[in-house]
Amino acid sequence: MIDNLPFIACAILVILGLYTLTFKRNLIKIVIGLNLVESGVNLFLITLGYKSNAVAPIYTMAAKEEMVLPTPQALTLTSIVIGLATTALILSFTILIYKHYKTIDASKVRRLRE
Amino acid sequence: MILVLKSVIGACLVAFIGIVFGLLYKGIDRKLHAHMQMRVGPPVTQPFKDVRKLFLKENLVPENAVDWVFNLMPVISLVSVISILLYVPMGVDPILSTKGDLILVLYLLMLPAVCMILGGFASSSPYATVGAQREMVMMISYEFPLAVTIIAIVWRLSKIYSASNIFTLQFIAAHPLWNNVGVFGVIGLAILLAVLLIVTPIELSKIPFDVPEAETEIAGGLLAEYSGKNLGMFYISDAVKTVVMASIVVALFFPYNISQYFSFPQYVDYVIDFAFFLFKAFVVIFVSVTVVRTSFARLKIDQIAHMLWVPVTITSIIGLLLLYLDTVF
Amino acid sequence: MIGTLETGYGVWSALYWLLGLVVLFIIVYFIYSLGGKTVKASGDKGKPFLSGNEMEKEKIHVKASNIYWGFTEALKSYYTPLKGGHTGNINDYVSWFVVVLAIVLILAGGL
Amino acid sequence: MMSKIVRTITNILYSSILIFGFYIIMHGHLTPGGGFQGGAVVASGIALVLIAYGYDTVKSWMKKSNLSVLESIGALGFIGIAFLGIGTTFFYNFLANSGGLFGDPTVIGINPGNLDTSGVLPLMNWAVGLKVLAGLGSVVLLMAYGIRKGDEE
Amino acid sequence: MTNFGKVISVIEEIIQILILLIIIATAIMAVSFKDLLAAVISLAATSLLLSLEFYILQAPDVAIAEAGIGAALTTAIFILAIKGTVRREEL
Amino acid sequence: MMETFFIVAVFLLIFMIFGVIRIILGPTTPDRVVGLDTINTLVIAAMIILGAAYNEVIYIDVAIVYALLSFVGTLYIAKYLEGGL
Amino acid sequence: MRSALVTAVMAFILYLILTVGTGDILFWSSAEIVAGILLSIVAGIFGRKLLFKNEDYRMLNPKRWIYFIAYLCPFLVAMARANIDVAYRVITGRINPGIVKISPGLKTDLGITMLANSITLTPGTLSVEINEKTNDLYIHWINVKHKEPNIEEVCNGFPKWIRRIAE
Amino acid sequence: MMIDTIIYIFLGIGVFFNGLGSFGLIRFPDVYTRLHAATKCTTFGSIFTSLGVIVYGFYHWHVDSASYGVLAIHAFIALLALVITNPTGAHAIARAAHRSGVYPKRAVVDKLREGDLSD
Amino acid sequence: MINEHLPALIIGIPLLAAFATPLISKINDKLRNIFVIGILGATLCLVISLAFNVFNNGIFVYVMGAKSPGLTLPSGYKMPVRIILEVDGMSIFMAIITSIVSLLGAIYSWAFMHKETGKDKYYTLLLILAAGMFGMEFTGDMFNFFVFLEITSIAACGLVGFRINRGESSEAAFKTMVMYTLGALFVLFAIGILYGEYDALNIATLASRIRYTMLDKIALGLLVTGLAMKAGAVPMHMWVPDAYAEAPAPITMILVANSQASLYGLFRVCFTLYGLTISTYTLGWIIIILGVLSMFIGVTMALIQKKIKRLMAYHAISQTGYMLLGVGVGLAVLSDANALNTYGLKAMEGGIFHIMNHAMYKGLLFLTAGAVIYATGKRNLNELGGLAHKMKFTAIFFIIGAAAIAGLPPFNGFASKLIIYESVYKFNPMLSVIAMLVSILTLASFVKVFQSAFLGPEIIEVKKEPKSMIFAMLCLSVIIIAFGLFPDIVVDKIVAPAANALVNSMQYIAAILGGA
Amino acid sequence: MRKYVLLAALLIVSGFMLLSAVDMHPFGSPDREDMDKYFINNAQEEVSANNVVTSIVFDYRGFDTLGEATVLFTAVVGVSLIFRRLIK
Repeated sequence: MIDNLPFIACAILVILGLYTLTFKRNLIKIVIGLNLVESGVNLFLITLGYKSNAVAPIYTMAAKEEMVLPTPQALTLTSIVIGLATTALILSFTILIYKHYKTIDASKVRRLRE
Repeated sequence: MILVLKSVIGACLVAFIGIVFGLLYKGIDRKLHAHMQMRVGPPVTQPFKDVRKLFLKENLVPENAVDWVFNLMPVISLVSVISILLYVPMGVDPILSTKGDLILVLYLLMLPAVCMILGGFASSSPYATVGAQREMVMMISYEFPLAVTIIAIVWRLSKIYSASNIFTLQFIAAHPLWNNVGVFGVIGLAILLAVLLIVTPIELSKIPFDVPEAETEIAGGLLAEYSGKNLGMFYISDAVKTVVMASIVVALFFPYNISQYFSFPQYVDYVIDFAFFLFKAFVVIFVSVTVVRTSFARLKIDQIAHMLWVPVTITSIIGLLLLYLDTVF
Repeated sequence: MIGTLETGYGVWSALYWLLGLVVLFIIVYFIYSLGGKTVKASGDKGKPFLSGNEMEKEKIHVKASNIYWGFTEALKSYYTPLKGGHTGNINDYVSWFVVVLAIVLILAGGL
Repeated sequence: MMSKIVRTITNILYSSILIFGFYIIMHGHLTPGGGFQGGAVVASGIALVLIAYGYDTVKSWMKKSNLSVLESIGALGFIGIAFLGIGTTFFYNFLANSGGLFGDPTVIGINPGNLDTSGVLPLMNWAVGLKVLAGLGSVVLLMAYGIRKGDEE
Repeated sequence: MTNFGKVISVIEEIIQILILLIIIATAIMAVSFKDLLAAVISLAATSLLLSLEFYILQAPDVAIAEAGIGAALTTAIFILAIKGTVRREEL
Repeated sequence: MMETFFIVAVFLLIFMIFGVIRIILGPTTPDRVVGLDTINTLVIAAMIILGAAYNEVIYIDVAIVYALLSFVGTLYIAKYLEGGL
Repeated sequence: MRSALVTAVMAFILYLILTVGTGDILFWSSAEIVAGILLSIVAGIFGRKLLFKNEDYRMLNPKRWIYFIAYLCPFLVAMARANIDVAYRVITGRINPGIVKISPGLKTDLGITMLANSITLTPGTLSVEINEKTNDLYIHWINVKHKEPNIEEVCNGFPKWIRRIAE
Repeated sequence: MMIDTIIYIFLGIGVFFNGLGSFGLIRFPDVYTRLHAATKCTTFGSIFTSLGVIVYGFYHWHVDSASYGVLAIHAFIALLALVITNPTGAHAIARAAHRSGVYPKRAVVDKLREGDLSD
Repeated sequence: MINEHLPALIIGIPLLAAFATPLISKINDKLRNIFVIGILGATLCLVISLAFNVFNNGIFVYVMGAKSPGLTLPSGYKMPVRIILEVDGMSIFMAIITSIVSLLGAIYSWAFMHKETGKDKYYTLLLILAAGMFGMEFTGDMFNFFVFLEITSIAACGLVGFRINRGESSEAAFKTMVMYTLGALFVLFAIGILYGEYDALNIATLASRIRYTMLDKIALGLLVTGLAMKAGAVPMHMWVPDAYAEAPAPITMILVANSQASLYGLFRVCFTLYGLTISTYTLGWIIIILGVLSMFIGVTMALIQKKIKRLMAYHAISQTGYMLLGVGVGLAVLSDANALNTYGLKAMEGGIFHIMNHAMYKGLLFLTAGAVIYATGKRNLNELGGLAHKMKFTAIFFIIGAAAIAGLPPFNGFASKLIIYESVYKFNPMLSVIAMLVSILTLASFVKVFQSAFLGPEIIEVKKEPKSMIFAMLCLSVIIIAFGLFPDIVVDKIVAPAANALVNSMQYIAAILGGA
Repeated sequence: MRKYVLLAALLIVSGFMLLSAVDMHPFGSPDREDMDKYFINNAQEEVSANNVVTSIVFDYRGFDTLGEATVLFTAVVGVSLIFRRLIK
């Protein structure tokens, strides 16, 4: 019934993130955009592994036999932690930029050009 | 092992030939130039005398100059320019024909110019610096048409032959392209020849392209601070460069020899070929240096850059396209 | 032969060139040493003058941004948009990425 | 420093979060969770204390350098366990089904599971958990420190 | 049985559609708010519902990770960063 | 029994939309935080319900984690609004 | 030291609740208990500075816990009643809000916290602010009857219960 | 069957109060009143939905298998966490709102604003 | 015994050392420096012994966590399930570059970073960066590749932002981080697509299964763009000058190698993953166009720069163009066996040889720039002058590096450029012409740097350059000259196997799937 | 001008993204699952862990996890590098 709606939602999330990255000038907004792209990709990975009428790939008191694919979950775990690490580092840089420039407007934070 | 011996002897020989004939051509050039301007002019041996005089003088190093660069550059310039003659056919096969090719020659041609530029910069005089940077700009500018010309010829050759040494000047000289192309090809080759003939005086920084040394504006330009034997070295290397340039043009476009029409013994053939080569080189120099410098006034540097980047480049690309069309039809 | 690089259509051997270079260097250095001796100039002899006035040391040195004036002047119409393109704005960086992504997707997608 | 109510609730929650995080790490091979998740939970506990009591109080309780040492130890432990398997291959699970600590074979099929199974996985879980809790905790602490420094200047 | 299973699967799909719609709505809000704090709140809501979505897609491992990291730590880090910089977008 | 749990979950999700609307409309930031808090609570309820619906005890752990940790996020925002930190 | 031990015991109880049903020793397996003891000790060491910061162990008295469980009954009743009240207000929109101040006279942190949370959990009242020194609560009341209310009106006699539980 | 009815009732109450809270979130005029509706009613509702689950779990513990009991216990812990954290969060929000200068609308009295609290 | 674990050790030992570095630097600074240099030196030895192994015995496969290192397929199963490290000629070629560069960077840092704070973190990140690059080069698994891509990204960005007292530094780090992360996320998206289609993550398995559907094309586009961005291809190059100019000099040198590692990823994707199934003509042209644009725009932008390291960074872009050009030509004619044998393979050899040369001379140039900045404290060329009076060694090293990058004989740059010119012209003569033009523009801009920084009157105070810096530069100079004098040996022994490894993707697949 | 080009590019990219979403195998029924079947069937025997995801994370793909731990370590080191004190 819902066909590939979850996949489409992932694509929309990625596109939203890209839109933020291209059109929003605030640095923290840019980081938010990155987070959105990352959420989209994570959701994409998990959605890939889903099987209808299946249970989580854990042999602890599961009721049904069928299991969803475990690999994407392992990949997404990695990806989530990587995303957090990236976000932490990049936000630290934002704080530092604000200390030096007194602004976080991308059109003003450009001493490096040409 | 033979090749090692050959290169050692060849180097000596080439040094002799290059210096002597370079200076000789310079003298002839000046004489003819004077005649065209209805003057008597200096004797043909005048360059030799100039060099001797320069060598007698003391070699002055300016106060601010970086002395080790300043003194090293003239020597390297002359050495590198003479070494090109090892790879260039002068009527006979080049000495290191199997050890280097056309691209190498192009890059080696850059070396003396770079040495001159560095020498100019190293002398720490604003005049010299301005002159040197002009030379550099000219080098940048003529590279494009020059590269187009050379690659076009080789590419056209590679469409005909599939040898493994197409890029060596020996091969190019042995397989003149004029014989193997159609109408478009001939026109294209003619255009490329014209481009090369324009590039030659620029490469040699002769009038009207002598902005680096413009006596009137910047007092001799990049050689302003040079004197004595250093200047003499540059003088000689300039002369040798003339020979090299001419011989490249000859090898690319007029590789024909006349010895095959006679039936002399082989060593006589060598002499005849060499003499004919000298003649061809003289013609090239006469056309592209003497005549041009007599008939035009000096251009501004941005004019030169613009001319080379736009019209000459487009012309050379047209030549390339014509050569390409030649393979299609 | 060691040191000979075959490129398929050309050839290059640094060692022989170097050999020739050494020989030539000996010859040329011999010629060079025939000349007069080298003197480090002092006083007025070794200084550049501008219209008869001595120049300051800083002014002698031509600044890097002034060099190649002729070249940039001749190619002004090329350089102006190029410099304008490098805005240093992070949005533009990403924008270029997106544009290239679009083009590559079209080309690779075989449309 | 937040209000007294928040602080009191933090007091209660902190040890719960701690033990719950440990539970998640410990049961990584049986239930959902594992080193990362449990570490993140414990690190959130540290973040909770930080927000409730303010930077200075937290700093007087735990040093950042201790956290970084803990993180190094966790990382070293993880890669060290991986290296221990190098008799066979890197990352070889040398304890699984061996009978010793964590070496019990698990029952095949659906079962609640036994804590003492699955070889090096619990050890790795612990190493990673230690690393993650120290790492994320020190990230939060460092950022709190970083934005403070601006105030001092 | 089939009828029963069908009802459940339909309901599951409805749940998913709802969650995805809310995710996209909150994501759009996170992009469009000028107030960065509101944007971060929306982002927190996004990651919260993402966690629920993971939960429904039978990935409890990932859901825990997303809950722990997305709800608590990412929000905390973002708030700290906003504290270290400015709150309004245009400044 | 199972479909009842699912239907309850659907209702909870529909109620979440109100929270989202509050986040959109909220004239002040505290309003938005209230919206977030509501969604938090509803999500936890939904997680518990769905855990029962899937008959999986292990899923409830997610709800516990969420219940413990959503608090932290809320506190951070509140602290920021207070002006402290 | 004592605080660490007590915290560890509490953590151990929580751990046991979490891992119920894993084995045969009552509900637990031996491995779980060993792991639980170890982890609880660690949690106790790390959590000791918070939970029993003031070395206040009066909550260890089981009587208080019985009181606490007993307290839940009136609390839930009050909560349900208040919820219905709020339901009425949500539907009709008839509100009369305001922030009032009460002085419950509770001394311990735990007590005041419990009271505040009870008040907050009871719809209609919401503790906004607390005076750190006097433990006065400022309460947002959705239906203000008097501007200076007495404690009974706002919090249904919770303080009495709490005094028994936590003080 | 009895148990089923009880669960249905619990779930019904829970859904009703959750809906009420969410509805109040839209309907009320300012932050504090919304907090009343949103946090309290949803907490109350969630308590009942969770109670439904707990009852379900305990009942099936007897009937089916032990895993249901674990389900109930874990749901209970989640509920406990919810009940502990939610009012505290509400308090924190209210306090933050008041400190950040959002005052109750249509308030008949605001003791805090006129009050003597300054720390 | 140790031989069969070499790839894992090469990645594992630097990582182990990186985790231990914060602890060791609590003891003593000097001990820490020796430790780091020793670890990197040991890694270099391991890489060399692995290189001999690979050149003699072919592709080296290492299965992580299996019952034996060579057990790629689980028994009775047709596909690998574990992470496999697969080292072929190209991988080991890149690894050699990485290990040399990181070792010399660490040596150079000893004196260069002497007065800075936070050195323990600096060295930790340096080791992690090196390990991450090894991982990228050795791995045979797409997701693993992504993970290592992120490791290098984060470590590199942390190092770019090392100078926290300079606002520009943070700015550059921020920009770089955003770009890196975005590129990596798209790579991850592509990996997701591939996984969803073929349920495999191993490169060889994927390569044997790819059918070239629409989804594969999209994945290809995402992978190519993301990796080309990280390699610094125009017009996605703008982060390059920012990052390279602001990082400390030895880091910049390693960053060059890092960009090349992602270039390796690009080639791996194009050749091994997709090379078998599709006609790569279009793909080849995309890469060639990216390369030509990079070459030309990079060098023309470099010509007008005023900051010394920024100028060199633009040259790094331009030189990357050469590699893309050379390998792109090989890719474009991959399905045409005749053309491949006559000039395609040669062009690829040129491009790959250029990777190594570029790492060496660009590293040398960045080190000299670092020495200049160290000695004078100034970055702007307009404020420099007359350094050749005092800093003779640096000046000579600079001349060597500049001559090499400009392709003057007899240095190594000339050899690789010569191969590129003389094979690419056969594909399209204009490519060769542009390459030659770019070469002379490079020369021009380096003449400019030499003039304004080193020549001229002495106008500023300089410090003497310390010994460890000179030693690192000397090593690079020796390598440059040696490669320039004996290019044929390098090409035959190292470069040709690498090119062949790229072309023969069947071998790569067969090493895992066993003669599939 | 810039805006329109950019919007066009974004549209193209989003078109391809949506295309990839539509082209992907139908939601809930993966095309092939041989690798994952291996994990599901053999994880309990080989690793003796009930949680298949954990056995993948720490055993089959343990190297990824090492990388991930390294990423986190790197980020923490990076953050502490940023917020270090400049004067000793």
